[in-house]
Amino acid sequence: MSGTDGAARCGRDELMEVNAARALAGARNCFVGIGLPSTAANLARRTVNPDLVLVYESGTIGSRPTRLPLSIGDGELADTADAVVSVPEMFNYWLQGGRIDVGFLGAAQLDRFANINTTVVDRGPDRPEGRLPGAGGAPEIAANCGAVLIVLRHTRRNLVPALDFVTTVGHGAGPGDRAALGMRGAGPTAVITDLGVLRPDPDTAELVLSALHPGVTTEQAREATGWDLRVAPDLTVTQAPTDAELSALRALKAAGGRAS
Amino acid sequence: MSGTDGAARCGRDELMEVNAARALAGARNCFVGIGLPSTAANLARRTVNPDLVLVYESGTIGSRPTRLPLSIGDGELADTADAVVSVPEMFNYWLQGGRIDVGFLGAAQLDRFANINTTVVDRGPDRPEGRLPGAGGAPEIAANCGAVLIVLRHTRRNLVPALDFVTTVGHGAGPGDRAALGMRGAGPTAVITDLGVLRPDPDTAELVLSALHPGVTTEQAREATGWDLRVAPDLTVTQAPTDAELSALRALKAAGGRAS
Amino acid sequence: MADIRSLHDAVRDLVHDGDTVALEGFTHLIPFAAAHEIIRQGVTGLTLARMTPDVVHDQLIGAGAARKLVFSWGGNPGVGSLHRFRDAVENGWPHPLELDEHSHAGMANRYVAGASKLPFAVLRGYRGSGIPGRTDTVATVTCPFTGEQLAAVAALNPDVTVVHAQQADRHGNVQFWGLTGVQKEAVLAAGRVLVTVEEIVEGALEPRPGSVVLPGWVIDAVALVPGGAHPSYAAGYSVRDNDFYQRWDAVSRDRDTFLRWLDENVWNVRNVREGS
Amino acid sequence: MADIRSLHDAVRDLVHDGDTVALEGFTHLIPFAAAHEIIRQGVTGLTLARMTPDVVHDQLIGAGAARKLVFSWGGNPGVGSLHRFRDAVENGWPHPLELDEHSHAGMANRYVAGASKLPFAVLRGYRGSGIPGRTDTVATVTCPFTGEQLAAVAALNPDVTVVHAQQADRHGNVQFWGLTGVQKEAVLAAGRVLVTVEEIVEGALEPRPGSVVLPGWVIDAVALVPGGAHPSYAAGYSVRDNDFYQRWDAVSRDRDTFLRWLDENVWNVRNVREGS
Repeated sequence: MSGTDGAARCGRDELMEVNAARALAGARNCFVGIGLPSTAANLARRTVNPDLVLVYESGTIGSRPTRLPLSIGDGELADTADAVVSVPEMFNYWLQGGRIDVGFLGAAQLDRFANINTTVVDRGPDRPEGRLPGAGGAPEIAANCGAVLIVLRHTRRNLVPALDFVTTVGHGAGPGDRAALGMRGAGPTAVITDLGVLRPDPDTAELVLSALHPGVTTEQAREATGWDLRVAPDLTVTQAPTDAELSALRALKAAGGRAS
Repeated sequence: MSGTDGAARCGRDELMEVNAARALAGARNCFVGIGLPSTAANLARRTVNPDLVLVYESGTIGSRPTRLPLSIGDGELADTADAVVSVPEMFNYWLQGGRIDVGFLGAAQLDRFANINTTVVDRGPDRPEGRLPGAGGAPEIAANCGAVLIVLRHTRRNLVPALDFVTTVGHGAGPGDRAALGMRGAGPTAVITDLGVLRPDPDTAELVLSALHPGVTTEQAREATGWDLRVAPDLTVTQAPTDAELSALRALKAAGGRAS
Repeated sequence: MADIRSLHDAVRDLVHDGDTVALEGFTHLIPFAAAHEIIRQGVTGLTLARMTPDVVHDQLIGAGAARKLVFSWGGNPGVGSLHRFRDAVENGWPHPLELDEHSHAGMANRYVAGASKLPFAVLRGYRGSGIPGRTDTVATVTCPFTGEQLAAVAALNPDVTVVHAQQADRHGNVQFWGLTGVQKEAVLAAGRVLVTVEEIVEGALEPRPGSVVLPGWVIDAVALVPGGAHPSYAAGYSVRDNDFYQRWDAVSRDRDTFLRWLDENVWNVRNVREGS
Repeated sequence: MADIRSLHDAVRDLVHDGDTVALEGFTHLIPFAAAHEIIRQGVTGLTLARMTPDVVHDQLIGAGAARKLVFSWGGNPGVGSLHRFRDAVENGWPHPLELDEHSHAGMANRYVAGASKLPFAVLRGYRGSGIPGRTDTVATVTCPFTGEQLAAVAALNPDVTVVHAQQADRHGNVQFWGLTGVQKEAVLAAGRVLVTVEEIVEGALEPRPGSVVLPGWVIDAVALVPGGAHPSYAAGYSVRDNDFYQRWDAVSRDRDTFLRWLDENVWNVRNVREGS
C-alpha cells in the first residue's frame, strides 16, 4: 500500500498524531501532557517505541494504560505504573532533576521561536482578555527536559506572529537565549502539526517547515501560519501512516474516553 | 511504701529515668533521641502518658516498641508505627513544621544556659581534641520543638562552666537569645540528671537546681556541677519511684538490648 | 486526635468567610461534597487555592463563594475550558475573580514551603516566563555557594485545607492511596484540616502500598462522606465519572443552566450521605 | 535499565579512587557487603558521605579507604564511640581524616538539593551553633518575601551512591521498604548508582506498603547479595545483629585487633554470596 493511499485513508489529526508518536522513537522516557501529547505518547508505545516510559505530572512513572486517559489523573495511570510519587517529588526530583529525555507539550499560541502561550489571549480593544487554562507544568517541562516536542493544530490562530503572553519559553528570542536563561536541554526540537513538521533552524532557532504530510502543499502550510513561514531547503514529505499505526491509533481512541 | 524506701530500692540511673519519663506527662508527642531519652519516652508510655506519640528521627511516627530499641532504626520502630516517612520529610515537615511538642535530648557537655556540646572536647594542650559523635538531629530539635527536655548523668565532666564547642543552642547566653536567633518554642525547660532536676530561672534562663532525688543533698549536686550551681528558693524533692514505675522500667530494660 | 463529625458541622466550624481554602486533589480524591457544603452554608469571599482547579472550582466560583483563585492550571481536563471560571475572570460574573497564577512546579513548592514552615522555596523555574510579572509571590534568590539566580516562591499556608481520603480509623488517623498528589503538603501547610472519607474502619488502618498516612493529631475533623469525591473518584471505591466531566461543558456554558444545576444539585440537596 | 552484575564487577566499574561515595542507610539496609568489596579492591582517597556513619564507616576508615567524611552523626548507635573514626580524626591513623560536619537536617537537605539538581537547600537550622564555622557548605540566605535569614546548605551530589534494597526485578527496578531513610534522595543525587539486593524476583515487583520503588533507568548496577546488609538488617529478610554492634566496641578499640578482624572478615574473604 503506497504512502499516498495511507494518507488518503486518514484524517489530518491522524497524520499529526502518528507523526507525533514517531518523534518519540529512541526516547527512553517522556513527560506527557494530557490531550494530543498523551495520544502520541501512548501510540508510540504501541508502535515505534514499546519500551517508552510514560511519566505523567500526576505522579506516575512508567504507566502502561490500556486506553487513552481522559485526564492525567485517571486511575489506570496509577494502577499500571512502575512507581507513583507525590506531585512535589515529580517536579523536583524527576523533572527538575533532569531525568526526563523528552517533554511533550500542547499549546494554544506558538510563535516562530517555539515559545508558548497558554495563559491569556487578546481579543481586541473592546473585549476582555480571553482566559486560557494557564501554565500547568509547561514552563518547567520546557526548561528541564532533554528535548521538547510540541503538537498542535496548524492554524493562524495557533501559530502567531507574536504571543499575547509568554507562558513558556521555547527558544526565547533566538540562539543562546536558553543558555542565558540557565535552561537545560535542547528545547523544542520539533513542532508536529496536522499539516507537517516544523523544526528550529540550527543557526537562527526560528521554526521552519521541514516536512509536509502527504497531500499537503507548502502554500497551505504557509497560509495557516501567522508569520512568514520559511521552508527548509531539504523539505521532505512524511511517510504516510502504516496500517499498523492507523489501527493502533484508532483502537486507542475507541477504547479511550476521548482522543484529545 | 515511703518515698525514701522507693529511692533505696533503686539506683541513681533509675531515679533519672523515672523522673525523665514523668517530665513527659501531658505531652502529645515527643521527638526521641536514642539512649536515655528513648528509655524515658518508652517508660512514659507505660506509666504517666500511655498515649504519648513517639517520633524517631529515623522516620517513624507513633511507634509502640515492646522493648527498648538499641538504635533509632530498629525494625520494631517501623513495624509498630502509625506512619513511616523519609528522613528529609521527618526533618522538614514534622520537626521544622513545628508539629512536635517535646524534643528529648542527651548531651555530652551542658552549660548553665542548657547549651549542648556533642562535637568535640578539649583534652588539654598536649592532646588532640577528643572526638564526639556530632550534632545528629539536636540543633534543629532544640530549635523547633515546643519545649526541650535534656537527660544526662550529673558530673563535672558533663555539666561544665564553658562548652568546648557549641553544637546546639538551648538558651544561648540568656533570656531573649532564642528569640533573637529566630528559634521557636520555649527551649530547654528541664534537665533531668541522676541527682535531681535543673530548670531555667525564668528571669535569667540560667539552670538552677529545682529538685533533688530522694537521698541526694544539695552539696552533692553542687559538687557534681562544673559551675556554681544556684539552688531554687522552692527546692523540692522528687517523689520516689513507685513500684509500678520501677517494674515497668526494669521490664523495659530486661526486654531491650541495652538501656542506654 | 481528629474529631469525627458531620460534614455540616465540620464545615460550619472550620471554614469561615474570607478564609484561604485549599481543596486539593490531583484529578483523584477531589473533595466535591465538602465544596458543595461550603456553597450551601453560604461562605463567601474565599481565596481558593488549588494546583488544578477544575469542575469543583467552576462550581464554587459560579456560586459566588470565591474572591480570588491561587492556581497553576484551570481547565476541565481532556474536555476544555471552565466556563464559570472564564466568566468570572473575563466578565466579573457573579463577582470579579482575582488571580494569583503559577506553574505547577511553583505551586507544588509553595505547599512544600508551607508544610516545612519556611517562608519560601527555591526552584529552577519561571525562566523567561511572563508569570512572575503578574504575581507578587515569585521572586529571585541567589545561591550563596554558586551565585546562580533561582526562582523563589512564597510559602502557601492555607487557613483551611480540605481533602478526601479513602479511610479513617476511629481515632481520626487517615489513609489515602493511588495518586496522592500534593495533599500531604496541603494538609501540613494548613492552619485547620478537614478530611472527608469513604469509610471509617474499625480497628487499625491496614497499610496499603503507596499510601499516605496522616495521624489524627494533624487533622481537625474527619467526616464520613462515601462518594464525596464524585465525579472524581477514590481508587478502590469508585471510578472517575468521565461522562460527568464531559456533560459539565454544556451545563456550565450558560449562566442560567448552571444556576439551575446548582439549585437542583447543591442548594436543594441535604447530603443524606453525611454522618459520623 | 540497570545491569544485573556481580558485586565485584559493579564496584570495579563504578567506584574509583578519589570519588565521593555515599553509602546510605538509616540503621536499616546498610550496604556492608559493598563496603567490604570497596575495601578489598583497594580503592583509596574516598570522600565518604553518610548522615549516620557507623560501624561500616569505622571499617572503611580503619582500612584506609577514606580521605574525608561528610556526615552528621558518627557513632555506634546505643553502644558508644567509633574507635577507628576517632583514631583517624584524633591521631591520623591510618590516615588523617578531613571532616565536613553537619546536622541531620542539614545533611538531609543537602541530599534533597542534590536530588532536585538545585545548588542549595534552605532550612531553619544551625542557629547559634558552631557548626557553620567549621564547614564551607553552610551559608545564609535571605527570604526575598519576608527578609528572614535562613540557613542554606550546599547540594550534595555524590559521584556514586551505594544502597542495599530488599528486591529487584530482572529489569533492575528496585524496591525497598521499612525505614527508607534518605536513600531515595542519595540515589537521585548521585552520578552513578549501585544497589545490592536480598533477592531478584521473577516477574514484576509486588507493591509493598511503605515501599520506595526506583525504576531501573536511574540505577547503573544491581548486584544480588543476600545478607549484604549484615550486621544491619533488611526488614522482611533479616533482623539487626545487635550483638555484632556491641562486640564491635572491643574489636575496634585496638588497632591490631581491628586489623586482624579486617584480615579475617574482609581481606581474606571472597564473597561467596555474590553473583547475578
